[in-house]
Amino acid sequence: MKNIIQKSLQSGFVTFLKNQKVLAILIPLLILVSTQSNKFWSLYNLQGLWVIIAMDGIMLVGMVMVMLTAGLDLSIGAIMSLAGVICVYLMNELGLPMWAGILGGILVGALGGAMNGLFITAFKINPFIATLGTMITFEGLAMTITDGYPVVNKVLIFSEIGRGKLGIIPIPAIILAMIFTAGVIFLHYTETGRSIYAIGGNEEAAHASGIRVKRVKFITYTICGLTAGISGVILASRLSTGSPIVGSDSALNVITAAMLGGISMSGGVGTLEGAFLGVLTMGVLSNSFNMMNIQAYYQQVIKGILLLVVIVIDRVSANSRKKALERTRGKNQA
Amino acid sequence: ACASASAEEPAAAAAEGKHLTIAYSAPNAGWPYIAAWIGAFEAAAAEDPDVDVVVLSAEGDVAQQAADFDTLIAQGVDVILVCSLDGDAIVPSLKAASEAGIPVLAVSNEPSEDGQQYIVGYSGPDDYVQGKIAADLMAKALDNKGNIVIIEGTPGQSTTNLRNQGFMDQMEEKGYDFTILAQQTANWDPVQAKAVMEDFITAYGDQIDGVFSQDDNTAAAAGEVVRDAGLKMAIVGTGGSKNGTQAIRDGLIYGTMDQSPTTDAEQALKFAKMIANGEELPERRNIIPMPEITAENADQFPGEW
Amino acid sequence: MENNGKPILQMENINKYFPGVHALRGVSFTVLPGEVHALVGENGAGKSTLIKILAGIHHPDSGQIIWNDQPVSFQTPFEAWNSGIATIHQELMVVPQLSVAENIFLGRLPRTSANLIDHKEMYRKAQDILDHLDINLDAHELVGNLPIAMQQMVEIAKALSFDTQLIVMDEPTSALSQHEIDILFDRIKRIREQGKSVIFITHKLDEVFYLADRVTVLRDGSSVGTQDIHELTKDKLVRMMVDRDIRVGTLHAQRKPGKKILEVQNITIDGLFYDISFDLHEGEILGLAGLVGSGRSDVVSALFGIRKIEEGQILVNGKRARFHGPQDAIAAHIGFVPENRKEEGLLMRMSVLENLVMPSTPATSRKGLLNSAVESRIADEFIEKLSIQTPSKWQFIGNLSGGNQQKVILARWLNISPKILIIDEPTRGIDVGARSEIHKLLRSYAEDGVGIIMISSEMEEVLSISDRIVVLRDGRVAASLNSDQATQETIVSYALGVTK
Amino acid sequence: MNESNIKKPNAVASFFRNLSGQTIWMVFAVLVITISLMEPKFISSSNILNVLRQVSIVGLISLGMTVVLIGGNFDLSTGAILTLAAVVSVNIGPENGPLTALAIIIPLLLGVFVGLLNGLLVGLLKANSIIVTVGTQFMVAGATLIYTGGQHVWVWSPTQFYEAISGGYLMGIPNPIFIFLILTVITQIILKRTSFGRYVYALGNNDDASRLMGIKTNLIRMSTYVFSGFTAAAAGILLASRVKNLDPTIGLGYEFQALTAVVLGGTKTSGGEGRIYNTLAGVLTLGIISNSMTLLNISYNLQLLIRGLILLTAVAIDAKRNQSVAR
Ligand SMILES: Nc1ncnc2c1ncn2[C@@H]1O[C@H](COP(=O)(O)OP(=O)(O)OP(=O)(O)O)[C@@H](O)[C@H]1O
Ligand SMILES: Nc1ncnc2c1ncn2[C@@H]1O[C@H](COP(=O)(O)OP(=O)(O)OP(=O)(O)O)[C@@H](O)[C@H]1O
Ligand SMILES: [Mg+2]
Ligand SMILES: [Mg+2]
Repeated sequence: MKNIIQKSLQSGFVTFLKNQKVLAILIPLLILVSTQSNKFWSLYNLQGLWVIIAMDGIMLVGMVMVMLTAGLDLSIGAIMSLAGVICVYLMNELGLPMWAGILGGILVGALGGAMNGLFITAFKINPFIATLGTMITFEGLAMTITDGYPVVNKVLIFSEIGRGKLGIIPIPAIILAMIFTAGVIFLHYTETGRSIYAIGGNEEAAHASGIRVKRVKFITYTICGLTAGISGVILASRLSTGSPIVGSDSALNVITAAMLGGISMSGGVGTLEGAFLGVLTMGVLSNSFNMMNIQAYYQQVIKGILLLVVIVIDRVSANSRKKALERTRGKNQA
Repeated sequence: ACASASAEEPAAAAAEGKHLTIAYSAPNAGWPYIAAWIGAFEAAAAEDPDVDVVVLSAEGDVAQQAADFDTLIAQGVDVILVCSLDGDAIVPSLKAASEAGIPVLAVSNEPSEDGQQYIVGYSGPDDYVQGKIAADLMAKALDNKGNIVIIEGTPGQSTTNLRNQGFMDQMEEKGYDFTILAQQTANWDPVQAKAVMEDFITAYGDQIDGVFSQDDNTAAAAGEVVRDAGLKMAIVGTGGSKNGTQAIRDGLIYGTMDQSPTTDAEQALKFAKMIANGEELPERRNIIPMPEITAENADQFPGEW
Repeated sequence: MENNGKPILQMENINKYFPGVHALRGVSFTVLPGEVHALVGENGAGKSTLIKILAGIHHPDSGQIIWNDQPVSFQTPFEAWNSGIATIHQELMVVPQLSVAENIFLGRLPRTSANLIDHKEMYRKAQDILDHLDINLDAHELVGNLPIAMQQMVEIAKALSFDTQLIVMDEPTSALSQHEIDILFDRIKRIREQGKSVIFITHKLDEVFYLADRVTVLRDGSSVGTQDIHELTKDKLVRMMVDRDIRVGTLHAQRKPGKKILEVQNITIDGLFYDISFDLHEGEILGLAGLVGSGRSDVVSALFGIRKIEEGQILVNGKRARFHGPQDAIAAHIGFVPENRKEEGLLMRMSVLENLVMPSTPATSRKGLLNSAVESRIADEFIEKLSIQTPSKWQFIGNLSGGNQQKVILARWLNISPKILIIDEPTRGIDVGARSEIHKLLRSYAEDGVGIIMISSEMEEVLSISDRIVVLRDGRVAASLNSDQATQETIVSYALGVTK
Repeated sequence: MNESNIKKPNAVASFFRNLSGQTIWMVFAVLVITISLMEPKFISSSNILNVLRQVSIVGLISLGMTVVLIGGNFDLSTGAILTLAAVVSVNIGPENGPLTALAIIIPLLLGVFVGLLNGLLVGLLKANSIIVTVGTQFMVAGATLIYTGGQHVWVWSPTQFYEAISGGYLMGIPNPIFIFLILTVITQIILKRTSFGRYVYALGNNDDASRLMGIKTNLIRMSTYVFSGFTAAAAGILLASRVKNLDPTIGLGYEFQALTAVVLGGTKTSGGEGRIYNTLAGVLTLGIISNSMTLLNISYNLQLLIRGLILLTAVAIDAKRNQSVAR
């Protein structure tokens, strides 16, 4: 297994890096922040940074799958808070053991995702509007369960998931590494994974080729909910609280990061590895802004400009690539 | 190793009475009170050449505030002032700071009980008390009894929850004879507040005697709706903002209570320096004065934000 | 043909309704083992619908399918493939973002023992299949980077790679050039020898007579009958299909071509084509012949202002034309029917009317306001004139058959009163009836003075209606022939560059 | 249902038949009847006017959003544009005639300018519109905060005219309703009766084909964004006039409300399809949901649940009804 990953990483690694336009932001940014702040590379900061990246990164795995089918999931933020609330609720209000709470939270996430999948496949509702609807519903559920008040966790050890470390590596980052690896293998090396690309590339063709489109889509939404559930549990552990109002920006953040990393909204294009660079960049971006003490208002403007810069770079290089591809005729004679 | 190194630094710095770095973790720099607070804080700090300030805004995101804390701990600042988005969710961050040896002073918004052990103390207004003051104002205006509607802030936020609780508790303690007809959210948005007030009037008409709107802007907005409907109600806001005090002078609302970001920020900065220099705070909870404002004294309160 | 009498497939009394259309009216037909069964009929006759039902894409409203003596009802294409029916659909069904190999093995990728996909094995096997079929392609290539013809070959490779008893092909040759068609036919014959069956849909009657053992004719959603190929002649078959006489033959100019309206002088776009020159006269039909990929489409795209020429010049009516985009070409009364109907021609979710009047909107509207009365009249007129079959002019064009869609697109340009009409593959996927109508139409517009440039990959079509023929090879003009000099052999030899 | 959305000639008679074919209007009607039975005050004329006035701000954004969506793009920057326009309008201080004029014209110009920027970036770069407009959203929202220093802006004594924009009446009907409905009709005319509108649909259907028919696709796309920027700015002015005292983040998130209304009205996020009157129904449906919940004093938690379920039900019905139509 390790072998496979290593080889695939090696073989395509250079081309992979060449294709990542977001590096045009990430690398200068890293250089800049290194010169401006001596604390950026401190272990403590990196640990904190990776925890933040982990929570978006875990959800990214699910979101990328959904986006590759030309779908979208706006409800992950709501699923996060619902999962966190349920997880803490099970442990503290019902006094269930920790594993039950964690499992409960994650299951709720998967269930929420499955509900999205159901609406989108069985009722053929546009993913955008379906997940908007479930988003509101899940928020309402979380609020109803908690009556608007955060549920506080009393189980001390539970906090270790979000705040603990294995050696110097934060546990959320380890969870991320596992889920990310599983995601990469799933997308590259399983029939369902490849079907996800096929569906996003040409749904009609995928269907006509005997791919069970609905089933695959259902699976992707369920996975997406599952990853949001995991992130929700980690956040709850990190905050030691199940709050019904967290995650409102998560969906847009994760989607933006995925797109920065080369995932196309129209499906079929991009890789999880690339998308991960997107999340990495977003995380480094706000962290280094903070390290450099840039005022919040200006942060927003700079973020906006940088987003547009990536788009410009991406388009310019895509255009020249297309031209190069097109103009092959006559070259061998000339 | 790194963490402990940065933890030792501030102590050394404080001992030599040298440069101080005081950090403020804001819930959202886009909120006017917080923006005014930051302005006052930076202005006050600018007068002291020995103080540097770092301000981080969580943009309304709980997870971001936790991340901001990590950043501040990594930077090894001397003191952290925190206005938490969520009094419960902030606790682990407080714990982390305290473990890193960085003293934290909660400002403007208090952490929950579990968090108390990790902070040096609290400085600022008190949402719960504001709820109580609002109930008192309402009682004054309505002669202790009447039908009331409540326009809440964003549901789930501790400010909303505390102001609600304070109001209800005071009602009970003082035995005010209020009937709560309805309670709806306006998410701190005056546009939504207007819509909610219009709908309240449709539903209850002149049965309504009083409106508790949980901030001044929504209170003023509700006041305009009531005026335009040709009705008369006692409207109580919260915050003492420019808009609120003006609305009192214009007769749109009955009263509010002052919450001065300048007083708040200056007191916070003063305490922060004291903490850095190892001095004791006067109290554990240092609530800034929150005088009631009504038509009688509105002229003395121009409002700051 | 050994006919052991026992059919492997029976479709009985199939009925299918679409909104406003009774697409199949009790169609029955059978396929015997080891036969090539041609399915023919005019555009909209219901051929594709019938095989989509067989492939599990559509579900019949009534009727029965018996496959290998078992009644079946395929709910999804997955079930159909699994039961041993491989289908190549009329529309390209490839995933552009995936590699050739992945497209070939879509839905049944080779696995390792750990049940993970074995990429190495997949590419090896795919390359084998391609090489075996004489298709010069790298299995790693992304399908989206291939020309249409190659994409179609990928689909064919995919269907052939299945070990199935029945392969269904819906107009597989419409995007292929002769070389690839030869490969395909050779394969089909071998499949037949192995005792497997093929259902073959085409509008090219030569192919029917070359390949088929039996022919079933559909007309207006009903089956007209099934006949042994030996009992049929071309005329008889055509009459079965259209129930009226159709003159298939050459249509050359009645009048002398008028003045030059278009002069193309040494135009070049590096990498696409070089030093192309030719003239077009009023009332003339100029055929552009060549192999697939010889650059014909690129040349006309430059004439229409889609691409900017790098060298040389284009004169319209003796004046140098500088087109910055199609709008300038249209303003110069040039019309353009693109080769990929779906991608470049159709506004799928808009009505027949809107699709028809779109480019003439600036002319019919006043101060930006639409003139619906005039537009209605135009739409009615062209629906009538080109006998476009549609329930109403408000129907989504996406619901029309391919031939009727093509007629709407043609009408779109006829309505701007073109002086020059450029048509890339005018009758791709269009039935004999409609094809001869379109040919007649082109000729009659030429008689009215319109200059027409027509690209076609079908020699017969080029020869039968062109007045002059320019042959391209590898982006350069290989020959310019008058129609009386041109024969199939001369064109092919110029196109291939074989000197005689 | 499978006919194109062009308006047929002689429309008055078929107008209502047409409406009954639109799921969202049916959902709307069912909701109206149900709510009226539960709370008779709901159908009082004053409440109806209230609802209309309350939806007019989101409604205005929805108009532009519909046009952009039909053209095959998204505009997520409208909330930020609205905020900028509102803040600038109030900050100009419309306390006399000329200032009032400026307080209306400058915000509209700003909206148009941001729309132009969006259109340029999306069109020329052929970039995904979501990410582009999220980018401009960040920029505009950040710029608004910098401009105000994060502080409230207000105007104490605006001119009567400025107040009247949202506070006044015309023939007994509040002005915002007039503004919203008139712009709705104008948008409808633009979409259905002008060549520009037709090109917008064409663009959303098939960009390449449109270009090959001589349509200047970049120009059309840019115009849709300009229109959207304009309506968002108009909504901002309406909002500013309604509260006259705003914090600099007031309108962020309005774009999602508008988007919900538009998609609820059946406009396809993939472009090429949509009707302005259905957007109107979407806007009204969301409006009466929150209005009736307040009237019935249903708790916010439950409101969320109910709103989500109504939304899902409505689109599920719509999807089912559309299923017979070919893809
Ligand atoms: N999905 C659909 N929805 C509505 N009508 C359809 C649909 N598919 C096909 N039709 C109609 O059914 C009829 C049969 O179409 P079909 O595609 O089977 O014809 P065909 O014989 O394959 O024609 P062609 O030779 O042009 O491919 C036509 O009138 C067509 O308009
Ligand atoms: N041999 C080739 N090598 C590289 N690219 C090719 C080749 N053939 C075709 N292409 C690409 O495919 C496109 C199709 O070529 P073009 O349409 O100009 O040829 P054509 O003669 O019109 O063939 P067709 O009959 O497919 O339309 C070209 O734009 C070119 O980029
Ligand atoms: Mg067909
Ligand atoms: Mg071509």
